Amino acid sequence: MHKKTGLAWSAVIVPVLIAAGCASLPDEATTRQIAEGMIKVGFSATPEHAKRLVQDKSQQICSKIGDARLTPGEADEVLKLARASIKYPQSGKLAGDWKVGAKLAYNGSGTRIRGGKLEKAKENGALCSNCHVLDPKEFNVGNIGPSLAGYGAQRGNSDATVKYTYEKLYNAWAYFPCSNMPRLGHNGHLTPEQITHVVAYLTDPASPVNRK
Amino acid sequence: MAEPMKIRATLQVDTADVRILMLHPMETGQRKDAKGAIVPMHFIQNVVVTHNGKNVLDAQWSQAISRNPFLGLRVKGARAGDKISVTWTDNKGDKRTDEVAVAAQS
Amino acid sequence: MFGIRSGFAAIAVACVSAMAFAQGSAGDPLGVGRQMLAEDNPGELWVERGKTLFHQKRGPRSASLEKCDFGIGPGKLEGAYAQLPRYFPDTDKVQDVESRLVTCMVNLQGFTYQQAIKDHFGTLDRMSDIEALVAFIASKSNGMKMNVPLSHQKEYDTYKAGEYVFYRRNGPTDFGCITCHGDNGKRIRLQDLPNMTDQKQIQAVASTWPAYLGTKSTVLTMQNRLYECTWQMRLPDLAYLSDLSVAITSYLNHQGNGAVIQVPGVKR
Amino acid sequence: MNQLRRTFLKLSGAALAVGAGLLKSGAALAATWNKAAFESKAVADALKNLGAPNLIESKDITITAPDIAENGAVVPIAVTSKIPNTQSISIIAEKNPFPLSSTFDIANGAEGYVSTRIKMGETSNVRAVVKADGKFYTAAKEVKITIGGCG
Repeated sequence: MHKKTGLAWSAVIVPVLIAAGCASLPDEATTRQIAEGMIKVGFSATPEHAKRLVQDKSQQICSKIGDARLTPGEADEVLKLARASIKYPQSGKLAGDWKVGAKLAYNGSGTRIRGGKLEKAKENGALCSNCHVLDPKEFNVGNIGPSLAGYGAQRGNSDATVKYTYEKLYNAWAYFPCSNMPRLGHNGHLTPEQITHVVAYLTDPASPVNRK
Repeated sequence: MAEPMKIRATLQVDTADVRILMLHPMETGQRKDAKGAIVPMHFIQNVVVTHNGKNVLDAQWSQAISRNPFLGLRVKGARAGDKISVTWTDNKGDKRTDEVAVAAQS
Repeated sequence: MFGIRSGFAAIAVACVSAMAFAQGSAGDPLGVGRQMLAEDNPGELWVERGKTLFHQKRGPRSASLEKCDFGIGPGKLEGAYAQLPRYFPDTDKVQDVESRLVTCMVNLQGFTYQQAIKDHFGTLDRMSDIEALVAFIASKSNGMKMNVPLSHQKEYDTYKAGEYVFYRRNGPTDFGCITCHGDNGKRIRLQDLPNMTDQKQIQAVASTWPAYLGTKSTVLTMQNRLYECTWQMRLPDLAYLSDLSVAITSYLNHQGNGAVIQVPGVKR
Repeated sequence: MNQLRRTFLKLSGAALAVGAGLLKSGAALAATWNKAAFESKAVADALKNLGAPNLIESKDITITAPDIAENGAVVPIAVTSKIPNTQSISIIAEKNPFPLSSTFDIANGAEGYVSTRIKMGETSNVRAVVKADGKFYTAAKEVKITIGGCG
């Protein structure tokens, strides 16, 4: 369907506009149609990998252009979808081993595609240090997200804090709709078990994140 | 086949500021190529810089010098138009010589 | 401008020396190294190689690229890159410097499209001719202001499509370009991220690509840069010279209008 | 396989020696490559093979290098020696598998200054060793290494 409309656009509309001497910025719907058409053929991807380009409802809502902001209704919808998406580990234990979590937190690899091939990695990293300060002693860390140094020292490691942290990691949009943070659990980048280890790395009093 | 170097030699009062860029892989012998085969060591071992034919710098390098190497030096008592010549030789015996004239202070 | 985005901006050498030095001495632990790398740019070796390749008779027709039209007339290189991407009537497409170069390699030199784009991205195992050619062609606009046109309908459409894609969030990380490039002073680990919604910062980016990347030991073209971005975003392989890649470049370069081109840049 | 490669390297080394011999008619005469020093794995051995077992700390040597290098493959290092009659400058990355990266012999009016770029595997001291009037002086600076990006 997209393709047909796309052809119609280039064959008919453009010459007419040019003839009329009024080339101008296309409207939102036309732009979307053109851009989505470009995306369809803009990657060389296996059918499986091409699925990554299809936006889910939340991603669509979160793709506001320029200064456009979420409406309260949209924010609510993203929140609701995110809340409904959260799954918990079978063990029911939400805080795992902080030492395992430490390794995950500084691991930025997993699921990248080059030349049609998925990168070889033992497991997906949790990507945390790309964007957050964690252990205050590590200097090779990003700042797209807030510093998490002292996360547990400030918040404690009560059941409520642990649950919040787990849910935030599983689907950040359950608390901050459309935030920059990947929905690590929801998107299948991390397993629920992996998330429990990262939770421990953030909240455990013995974790370097909480060292004084 | 060795590619030309990029040499800049600029006079600053009576000193020539010489900056040399060379195109060379500087392989350490540790890297594997796309097919997983070890790429043999291949690196510039010697760089000789002369000023009007006299050696001013004689460098010995290991494979730890970065790929596409840079070398900067300063030669006192230089004048505009003086010849700066650079020759590198690598461990496979490839070599390359390029020469520039010292440019006047801009 | 430079203070914020020193990692991405390798402006004229004189400018770098003065400004980055001030920054380095202000205690920036990265500044000294960036200044030293910017002063002597191995990318200049690519420009030289590109110059040779450009004038060489190559391909089945044994022709040089001297008659290639990059938008301001056959054989005119000075200032051509400053106006790319732009619409070309002969191909009826908006093309960036790289896709236009390939058009000429096919039409003038007689390469097949596949031959022309073979080895388009350089690796540590082999250098890319296209990267050298692009570095040379782009460098012929050095000192001139970026001036990407927006007049043909397809230029408007391409520009707006690029903007749409810039904000589009997708894939297993939910990233769009905006995720990393929408705020000031951000970094992925230690890598500076220019805020591409800020005109000064986007100008610093648009006017310094293609650039020599220390981590890759090669000159990266914008096509290659965008490929690496989408790879990191966990998207599939961005198709080389695709309309999509040209659209993103259109969006970025057009916003860079007014910036003085100084390429190849140097990045970490 | 490795054995074969080593043999090959030895052979190419021999070929180089022959090449160097042929070079003698040329104007630019390269110094003999200090194989023992470059192949030393310990800093102390590298120094011994440079003929510099004892070093004098000197404030007249300045190392210009980043505190943090964003890319260990390209670490810019400049060494300035204000010591009179500086004859040579060597650059050593202490934690590299082969610490000695380079030696620059200086003559005929070149200043006690060199600038280059080296590879560093990890955070380490970079040590400059300066030979002047037959004595060896030294200074060091720590350079932190990060690969950067999202690797």
